[in-house]
Amino acid sequence: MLDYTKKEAYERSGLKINPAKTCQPVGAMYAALGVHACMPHSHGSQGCCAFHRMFLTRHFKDPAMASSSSFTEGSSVFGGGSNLKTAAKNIFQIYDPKIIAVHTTCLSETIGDDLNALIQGIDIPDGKYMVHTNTPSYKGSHITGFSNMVASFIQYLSVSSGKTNGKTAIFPGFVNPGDMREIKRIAELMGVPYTMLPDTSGVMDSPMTGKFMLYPKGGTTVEEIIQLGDSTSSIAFGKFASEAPAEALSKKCRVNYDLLPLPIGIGRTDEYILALQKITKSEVPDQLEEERGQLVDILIDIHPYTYNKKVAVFGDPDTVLSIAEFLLEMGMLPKYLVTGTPGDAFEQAAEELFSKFGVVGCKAKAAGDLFELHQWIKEEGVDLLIGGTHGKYIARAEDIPFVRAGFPIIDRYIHSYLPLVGYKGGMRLAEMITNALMDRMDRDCAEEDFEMVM
Amino acid sequence: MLDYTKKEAYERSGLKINPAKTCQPVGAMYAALGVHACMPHSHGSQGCCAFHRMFLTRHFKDPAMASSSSFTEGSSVFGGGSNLKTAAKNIFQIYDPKIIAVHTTCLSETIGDDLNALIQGIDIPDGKYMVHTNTPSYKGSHITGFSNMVASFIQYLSVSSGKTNGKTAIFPGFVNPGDMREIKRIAELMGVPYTMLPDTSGVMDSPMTGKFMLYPKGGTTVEEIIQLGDSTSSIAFGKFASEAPAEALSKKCRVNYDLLPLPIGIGRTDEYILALQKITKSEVPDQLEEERGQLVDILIDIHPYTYNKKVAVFGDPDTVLSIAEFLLEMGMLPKYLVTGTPGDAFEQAAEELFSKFGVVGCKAKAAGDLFELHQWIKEEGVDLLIGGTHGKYIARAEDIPFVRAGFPIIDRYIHSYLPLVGYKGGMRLAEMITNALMDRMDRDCAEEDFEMVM
Amino acid sequence: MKTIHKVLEKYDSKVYKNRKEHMVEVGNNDNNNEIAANVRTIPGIITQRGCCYAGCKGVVLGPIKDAFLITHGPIGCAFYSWGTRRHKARKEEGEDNYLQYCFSTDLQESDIVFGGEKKLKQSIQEAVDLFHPSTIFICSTCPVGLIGDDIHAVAKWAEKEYGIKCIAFSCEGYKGVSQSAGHHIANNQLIRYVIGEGDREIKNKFSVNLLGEYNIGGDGWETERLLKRIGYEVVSTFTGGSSIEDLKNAHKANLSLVQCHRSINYIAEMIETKYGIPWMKVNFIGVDATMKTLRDIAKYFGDPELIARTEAVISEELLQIAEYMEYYRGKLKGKTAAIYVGGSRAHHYQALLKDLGVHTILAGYEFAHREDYEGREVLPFIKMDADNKNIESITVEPDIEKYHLYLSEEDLNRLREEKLIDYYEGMVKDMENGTFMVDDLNHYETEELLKALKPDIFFSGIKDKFVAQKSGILSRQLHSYDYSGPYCCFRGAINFARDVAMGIYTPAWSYVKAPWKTAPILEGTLGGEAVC
Amino acid sequence: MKTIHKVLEKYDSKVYKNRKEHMVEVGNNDNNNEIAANVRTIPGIITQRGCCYAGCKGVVLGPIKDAFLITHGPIGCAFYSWGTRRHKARKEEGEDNYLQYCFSTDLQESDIVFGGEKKLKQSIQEAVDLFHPSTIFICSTCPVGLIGDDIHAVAKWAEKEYGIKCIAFSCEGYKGVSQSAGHHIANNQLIRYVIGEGDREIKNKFSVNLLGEYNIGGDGWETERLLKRIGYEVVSTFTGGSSIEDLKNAHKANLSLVQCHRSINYIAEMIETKYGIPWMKVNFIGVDATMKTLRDIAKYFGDPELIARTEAVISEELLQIAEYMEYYRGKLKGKTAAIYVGGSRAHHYQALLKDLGVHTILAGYEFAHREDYEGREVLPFIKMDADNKNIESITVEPDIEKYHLYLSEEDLNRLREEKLIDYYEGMVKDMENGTFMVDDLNHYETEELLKALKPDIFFSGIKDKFVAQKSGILSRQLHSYDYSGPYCCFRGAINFARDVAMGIYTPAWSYVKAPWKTAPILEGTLGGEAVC
Repeated sequence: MLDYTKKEAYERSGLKINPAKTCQPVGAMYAALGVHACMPHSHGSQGCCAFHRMFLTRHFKDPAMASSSSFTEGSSVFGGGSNLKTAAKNIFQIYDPKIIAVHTTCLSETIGDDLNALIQGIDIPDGKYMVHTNTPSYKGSHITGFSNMVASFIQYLSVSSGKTNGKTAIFPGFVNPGDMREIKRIAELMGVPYTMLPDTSGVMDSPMTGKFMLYPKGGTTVEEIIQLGDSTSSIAFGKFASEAPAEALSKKCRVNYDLLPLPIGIGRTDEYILALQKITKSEVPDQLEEERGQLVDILIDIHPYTYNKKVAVFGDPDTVLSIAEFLLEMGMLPKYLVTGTPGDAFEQAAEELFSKFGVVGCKAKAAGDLFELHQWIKEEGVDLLIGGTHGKYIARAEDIPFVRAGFPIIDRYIHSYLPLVGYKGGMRLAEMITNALMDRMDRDCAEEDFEMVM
Repeated sequence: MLDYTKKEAYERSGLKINPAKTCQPVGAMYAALGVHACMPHSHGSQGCCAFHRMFLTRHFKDPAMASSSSFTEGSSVFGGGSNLKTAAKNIFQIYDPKIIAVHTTCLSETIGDDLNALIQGIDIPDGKYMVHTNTPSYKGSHITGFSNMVASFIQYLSVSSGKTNGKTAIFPGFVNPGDMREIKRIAELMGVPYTMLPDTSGVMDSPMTGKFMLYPKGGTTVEEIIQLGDSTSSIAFGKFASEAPAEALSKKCRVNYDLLPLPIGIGRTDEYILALQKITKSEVPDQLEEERGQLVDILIDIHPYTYNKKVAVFGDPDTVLSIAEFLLEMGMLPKYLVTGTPGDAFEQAAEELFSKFGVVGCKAKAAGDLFELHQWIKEEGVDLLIGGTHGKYIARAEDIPFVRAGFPIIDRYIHSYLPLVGYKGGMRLAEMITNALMDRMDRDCAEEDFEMVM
Repeated sequence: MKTIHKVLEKYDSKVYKNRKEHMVEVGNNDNNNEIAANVRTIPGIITQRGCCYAGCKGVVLGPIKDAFLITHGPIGCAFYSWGTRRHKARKEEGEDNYLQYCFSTDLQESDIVFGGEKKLKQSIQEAVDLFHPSTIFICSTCPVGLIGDDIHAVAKWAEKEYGIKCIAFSCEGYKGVSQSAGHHIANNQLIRYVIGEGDREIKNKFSVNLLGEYNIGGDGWETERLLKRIGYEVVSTFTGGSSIEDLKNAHKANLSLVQCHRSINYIAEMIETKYGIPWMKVNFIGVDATMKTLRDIAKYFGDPELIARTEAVISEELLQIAEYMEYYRGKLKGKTAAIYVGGSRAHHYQALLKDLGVHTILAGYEFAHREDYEGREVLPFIKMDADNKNIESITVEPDIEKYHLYLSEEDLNRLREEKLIDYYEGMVKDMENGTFMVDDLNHYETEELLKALKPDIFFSGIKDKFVAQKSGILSRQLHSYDYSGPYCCFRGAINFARDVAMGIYTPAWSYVKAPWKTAPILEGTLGGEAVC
Repeated sequence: MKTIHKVLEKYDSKVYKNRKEHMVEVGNNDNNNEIAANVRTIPGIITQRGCCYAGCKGVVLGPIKDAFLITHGPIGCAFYSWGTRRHKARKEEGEDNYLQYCFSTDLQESDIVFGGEKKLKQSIQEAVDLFHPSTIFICSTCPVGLIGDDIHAVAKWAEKEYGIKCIAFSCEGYKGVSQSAGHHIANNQLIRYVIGEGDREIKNKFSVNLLGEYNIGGDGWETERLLKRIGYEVVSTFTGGSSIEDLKNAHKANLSLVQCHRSINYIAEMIETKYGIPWMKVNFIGVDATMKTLRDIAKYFGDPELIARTEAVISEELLQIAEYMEYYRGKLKGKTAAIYVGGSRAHHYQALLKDLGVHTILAGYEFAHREDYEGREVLPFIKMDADNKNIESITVEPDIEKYHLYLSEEDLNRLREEKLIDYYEGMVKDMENGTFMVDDLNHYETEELLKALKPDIFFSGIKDKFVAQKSGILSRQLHSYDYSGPYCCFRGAINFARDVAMGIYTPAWSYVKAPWKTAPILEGTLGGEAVC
C-alpha cells in the first residue's frame, strides 16, 4: 500500500501527489445546491459538470443536479457565449428553476468569457434569475469556489431596503447538511431569527418519499437572499469559506459581520453562542448549557484515552483548524495539519492555535498534499488520522486508526446527516475518536490485557 | 480467548456461564434514579448496593447515588426492620431526598422482611415519601426489577382525581438517557403533553458544571407521578420493562395503555408515532416525516452492505427484539437472539418477527447465556455481533465485528448520551452497523480490492 | 410512439427536433431504427456524459497499472479520476503499480498565463526522482490546449532526458462530444507507441488479446480465468489490470477479442491492419452470451480438442451456477429493466438480464456511435460532423516483420462473411419491438421515461442512481457495479443476480410510505373540538 | 478539629457520636490518633463499602486463574464480579485460565424454597464435563447461608466424585462489616486446603512469597520482574496472576513479603506459625518506598552479594526513571491529594505522591482495621464486637515436616525488635499533623471534605470518582487504576505520574464554566426595550 512513499524529505515544486483539495467549480456547485429551486450551471466542457455531480453524489448519496454549457472545440475557440444563451433558454424551458447559478471553469476562464456581459445579453424570464461567479480551477480550491459562489449570490441579489428585518445572516461554510441543521437548531434555541446561505439541508440529505424532486424542499430562497441586504448582522463561519460572502454583504448592504471559526468543539461553539447572545442579549437557554456541560463532562471522562495522542488531520482549511482546536481541547496533539487549499492564513491560524495551547512539535501546511503528509507520518508516526476518504490508503499503509470527517467521504454512508458542529457534533466526533482509539487498543493488546472495563 | 468454549452442544441445567442478565435490584435502582430527588435504597447487605452503584456508574460514567440498609449477620437472622428504620431516619436527615425508593434483595426476600409493614412503621417526614418494591434476585432479571420499581411508584403514589389532565404517561423502558430524550423530543414534536416515568435524562447524563448535585435537575417529580393517575392514556415501551407499570396505572387509575415495542428502527418508531397521533388526531409534523424519510433513504442506500448479513444480538429482551426488527428492516438476518432474562414471551415475539419477515434459520432464546450464544456462533458463524460489553470476548475470539448497544457498556464512552430509538437513533445505529461491516471489509480485503469508493 | 412524444412535448422545437432523432421505439418507427448518436449535447440539457479526458485517462489509460500518469492541468481532473473507477490491478513481483496514487501538475494562474511546460517538466523530473517509473503518460486537460503547451515535445524531451518511455495524450475535455473522443485519442497513441514493441514469447497458439475489458470489479480477471481454463493464452488485456509490457505484446496474439466495442475498436482494427490479427466481438456478460462467445472463439481456432475442452468447461461452470441461477431467476422473472450505460454495457447486460427472466424495456448509451446501436453495417452511412473531424483518425500499414496470420485469408473471409470476426451487430437487433432505445438519455427524459415505463430496475451511473431511487425504483450502477463484481462469465452472473435480487427485495422499500400517509387520521379536530 | 466538626454538625447525635470516632485530625486530638475501624456502617449512610463476598471472591480468590470459581447464588454477584477487577493473568503453557469466564448457579425461586445443593452439584458436574478443571471453588452468596445449603459437604462430594480439589467458601455478603470478612474467610481456606500441598523444587535460597499483591494493572508482574532481576525467586504471589500450584508451594519460601497487609495478614501469620517463614511488610508503591523495601529484604537475607546487587539494580532503575520523575515532579509539586481506598493503598500511595511533591491531606480506608491505621501495636487493645466474632478465626500448629527457618531464632528476634519483620506500622505515622484520617468515608463526608479541603486530586473508586469530578476535582480510581498501570516499583511510578499529570492538565477542565457565565450580558432588555 503506497509503497513508493518514503520518509525522506524531497522538495517538490511541480508534481502534486495525492491532492487534498479539488477545483473551484465543485464548491460553487455545492453552494448553488443550497439555494432553493436553483440550477447550478457549469460553464465549460461537460466533463466538469459530470465530475462534480459524481463527486457530490458520492459524498452525499443524493442526486446533485446541475447543467452544463457543454463546450465543444468550437466554443473553446470562439467563446462560450452562444452555449450559455442556449443553455439558459433550455434550462428555464425544461427544468424551470427559479434561478440559474453559473460558475465558470478553467476552460471558460482561460478563453476569457465575460460572464457579466454574457448574462446581460440573455433573455431571462420574468421572475427568474441568473447569476454567476468566477471559479477558475487554477486558483484556490473547491473551498474558494464555494466562497465565491455564495458571495456572488449576494452581489447579484441582496438589496438593502433601508430598514433591517431583525434577521441574522448565517454563512455556514462548506459543511454537511447535518452541520447546517445543527447550526440552525442552535440559532433557534438562542431565539435568533436567521437566514442561512447556502442551506443544503433538505436538498443533499433529502428524505425518501417515493417521488424524485428536482428541487427538494430545502435551500435558501431567492427572496431570502434578496432580503439578506436587510439583515441586522451576519455570522460567517470559516475564513476560507465564508469571509468573502460576509464581506460582500458588508460592502454592498453595510451588514456587519462576525467572522467565526467553524463551530466544532467547545470553544468554537462557545464563540458562536456568544455571537448569538450579542444579538439577543438574553440568557443562553438551559438546553444548550446542558449540552455544553455534557460535552465537557465527556471530554474529562475520556481524557485518559485522548491525552497526548498524536493526530494527523487533513482536509478543508476551516474544518481542519476547528477539528484541531477540538483535539487540543481533548488534550490531543494535532501533530500534522494539512490542507490542499492554498493560503498562508491557514498556517498562521494553526501556529496561533499551537501556541494558544502551548503545544510544540506540531506542524501545518497549506497547499499541501497527502503524499507529503504521509512522508511526515513515516518520519514520525501518529496515533490517529482524521480526514476524508482519501486518507484510507495512508491509514492502511501505516496501520493507523482512521476517523472519517470532512469532505469528501465517498466510501461510507450516513455521515452527511449527522453533525460535527455544535456541542452535539462534538459528542459525535469525540465518540468516533475515542472508539477508534479504544478499538485499536482492544485489537492490539495481549490477551491478558484485554479489558472488560475501560 | 474463551478457549474452553467448544461448538458441541451440551445441555446445561445447573451452571450459568457468562450470563446475559443480572439481578433485579440494579434495575430497580436505575428506575429510582429516574425520579427527581429520589434516593434509591437497597434493603440488604451493603455489597449489593455497592455492586449496583458500581455497575451503573461504569455504564453511565456519572454518579449513581443510592443507600443501603447495611445488613449484618444479626439483621439477617432477626430481620431488617430496624435497619430500614435507622436508614430512613438517616437518609432523610443527611441526604434530604423528596422520596426514598426501597428495593429488596435476595437477602431480605429470603428472610421474608415485609416491606409494606416495615414502611408503615416508619416515621416519614411531612411532604416526604417512602415507597418500596420487591426485587428478589432469584427471579427474572434487572429488567424485572426495573419494571417492578416503576410499577411500585405508581401503586404507591399515583392517584386519579377524577378528571384527566390531558397528559400521556410514557414508560420508556430500560433505556439510556439519550433514548429518553429522543422519546420526549418526538412526543413534543407531535404536540403530546406527557409525563415520562422514569426519566434518567439530566440525572445519568448530567452536565459538568463544577458542582456536584446529589439530585441533579432531571427525573420525574413525585408530583408528576401522583398526577399520572389523571393521565388520558399511557404508552408503555417494551413488554418486559413497561407492561407492569402500565398495567398498574390501568388497574389503579383506569388509564388505558398502548403496549408498544421499544421504538428502534422504522416500523417500531412508526408505531410510536401512530400511537401519539391517535392522541392528537392531527398531522405528523414535517420534521418527523423528514427524519423518517431520511432513515428509509439511508437503509436503501446501505442495503448492499447489510443485506443477508447474519447477526447475533444479545442483551435485554425489549432491546434485543427491537434491534432485531431493525436488522430485518435492513435486510439482515438476526441469526441468534439471546437474552438472559427469562420469559417465553421473548422467544414467541422473536418467532413472530422471523415469520413476519419470512426469514428462516434464525433462533432465539430467553434465559440464555453468552456461553451458549458463543457455541452457536462456533457452530455457524455470523457477520456481526451486537450487544453490551460482555460480547467483546466472543468478538475477539471469533474475530467478528462488534457493535456495542444496550446495557451494560462498561468499556466505552458517550453511548449513553446518544439515542438508538427513533429515526435519529436509527441513523446512528445504522451508521454503527455499516461502519463496523465496512471497516471489516477494508481490513480484510486484498490490497487490490481496497476501494476508494464504496 | 406515444411515450416518446409525451416526453418530447416539453421541448421547444429546436430541442424537440434534435432529441427526436435520439429516441427510437424499436420496430415502431419509419426509420429502420436509425438513431442519432455521437453528436454534441445541446447546452443546458442535463446530460450524464463526461468529457474527452474522462474517456482517455479515466477509461482507457487509467487501468494501466505501471504507467505513471500525470494529469497536466488544474487539480480537479486528476482528483476526480483518482480511484473512482474500479479498474482493479494487482501488484505483481517486479511490476510497478501506481493506481493508489494521483499525479497532477496542479496548474496555477501563473502557469496559465506564462505556460505550463516548465512545470510539467519539473513534475516529470520529480516523478523520476521519487518513483523511477519506466513509462510516463501525460494527459492534458482543457486549458492546456488553449495555452498551447506542447506536451508531445515535453514527452520527447523526457524520453531523451531520462531514458524512459513517455507518451503524451492531447485529450482536452472539450474535444469531441463525449468520452468517446478520449477513447480514440488513447487508442491512437497506444497503437503508435506501445503495441508491437514487446518480444515476450507466446507459448500457445490459442493466444488472444482481450480488448475493451477494464477489469471493473474484477471482470477481466474472471474472463482471463475462464479463458485460461479452456486453454487460451491471454497475451494482453486492454487495459484492465495490465502493465505496459502486456500491451506491448498485443501484436503477438492470434485473435483479438473485443468486449467493449466502443472504446477499443480503433485498436482492434489497427492491430488487424498492422499485424494481421482479426478481431471478434465477444460478450462475456450473461450465461448464454458467454457460452456463445466461448464457442465462437473455439470455432475461430478450429481445434477439435479446444472445442471439446470448451464444451467441458462450459458444462462444469454451468453446473456450478445452475442452482443459483434457478433461485435468482425465480426471484427476478418478469421484472423489467431500463439500462443506460456507456457504450457497450447497455447491450451486454440485456443478455444477462434475459438469462434471469428480466425484460429490458429501455436501453441507451451515453457515448456510443451509431454502429453500436445499429451494427457496423451502418458505418459507411455515418456522416462526420465538425466535432468528430477534430479527432485525429490515424491509418496504419502492415508491419512486414510482425504481420502474421493464424488462418488463411480464405478462412478469414469465410468467417467475415459469417460475421464471426470483424463485425459487431449493434444493440438494436437484440431488442424487442416496442422497447425503447435512447441515445444520450438526459435527466429530464430519464425522469419522464421512468415515470412512463415504470421499470423495476434502472441500471445506470452514480449521477442518476439516486434520481431513480428517490422515485422508488431500484438503481444499480453498471459503470462501477456499485462496488461489487465480477459480473461477467458464469460466476459473475450469480454475483449480478444476487445484487439485483437483494436490491429489489431489500425490505426498506416497503417503508417508503409512512403509515400515517395511508391510514387517514380517524378523527379530526376543528377549532379545538372533536368533529366526529 | 473545625473541619471535622463542620462535617459532623449535620448528623443527629447518634450518628455524630459514631462517625466522630472514625474521623481524626492527625496530631490534633486527645486520643493519640486512635480511630474506630472495622465496625458496621450505620444503615442509610451512603458507604462505599462492599460485602464479604466481594472481599473473598472479588479480592482474594478472583485472581487465581485456574480455580474454577462457581458463585453459588442468584446471578448478580457473579455478574458484577466478572472481569471488573483488573487482576491480570497470563495463560501459560499447560495452565488453565478461567478469568474470561463467569460461573454461577443462578439460583431461582424454587432453589431458594427447596434448597440449592442439587443445582450446585449439577453445576459442578457440568463444569467438569465442559472444562475439566483441576480445582473448583464454591463461593456462597447471601441467601445460600440462610437456606442452609451445605456447600462444604458438596465440596467434599465433588472431590470424591471427580477426583479434583474442591473448596467451599462461606462468604455470604452479610458477614462481617465489609469486604474484610471475606479476606479472612478466603485466607482461612487457603491455609487449610492449599498452602503446603506443593512439592515444587525451590532453586534459590533467596525465595520469597509475595502476599497481598493482586496484579491489578500488572503490578504483580512488575514487582516480580524487579525481584527476579535482583536475584530472588518468587515462589508464590497471593494471588495476582497465580495458579493454584503456585499457592500450594508458598510454604517453601524463606520470607513472605506482605504488600497489602489488610487482606492477607492472616495467611502471613499462619504461614509463619505453621512453616516458620517470617513476613515482612513491604511497599512497592513509590520510589523511595521501593528502595527501602528492597534494602530491607536484602538485609533480611543478609547476603553481601545480594545487597550489592540490590544497590546496583536500584541505581539502574532509578537512572531509567530519573528524567521522567523530574519532569512530572515539576508538573505536580505542590498539589494536594485526598485518598480513600481499600485497606492499604491509602497508605502506600502517600509515599509515591510524596515522591512527586504531592501532599496528602486526607486519607482513609474502606475496610481496614485499627492496626492498618495505627500500627500492629494496637492489636492487643482492639475490642471484638458481634460482627467480628462471627468470622471464624483459625489457629494453626507448626507442621513438623515442613517447618524451616532461614535465620536463627536469635536473628529473627533481633529483626522483630527492629520491626523489620512481623510488623506493620500503620498509616498514621506517615501522615503529617493537621491532615485528616477518616475511616469508612461516606458520601456525605466526601462531598463536605472535598469542599472544605479542596484537594487537587481525589484518589478513590468508581462510585465516588464522578462525584469528585462533577465538582471539578480530578479523580482517579486507585482500586482499578482507571484501566492503566502498572503503578508499582520504579517504572510504575512513571505511569502513575503520567496519569495524574494528564488528568490535572487535561484542557477540558478549563471549559467547565461557560464563558457566558463569567462575561455578563453587556446589554439587557426589559419589556422588549433596551435599558442601556
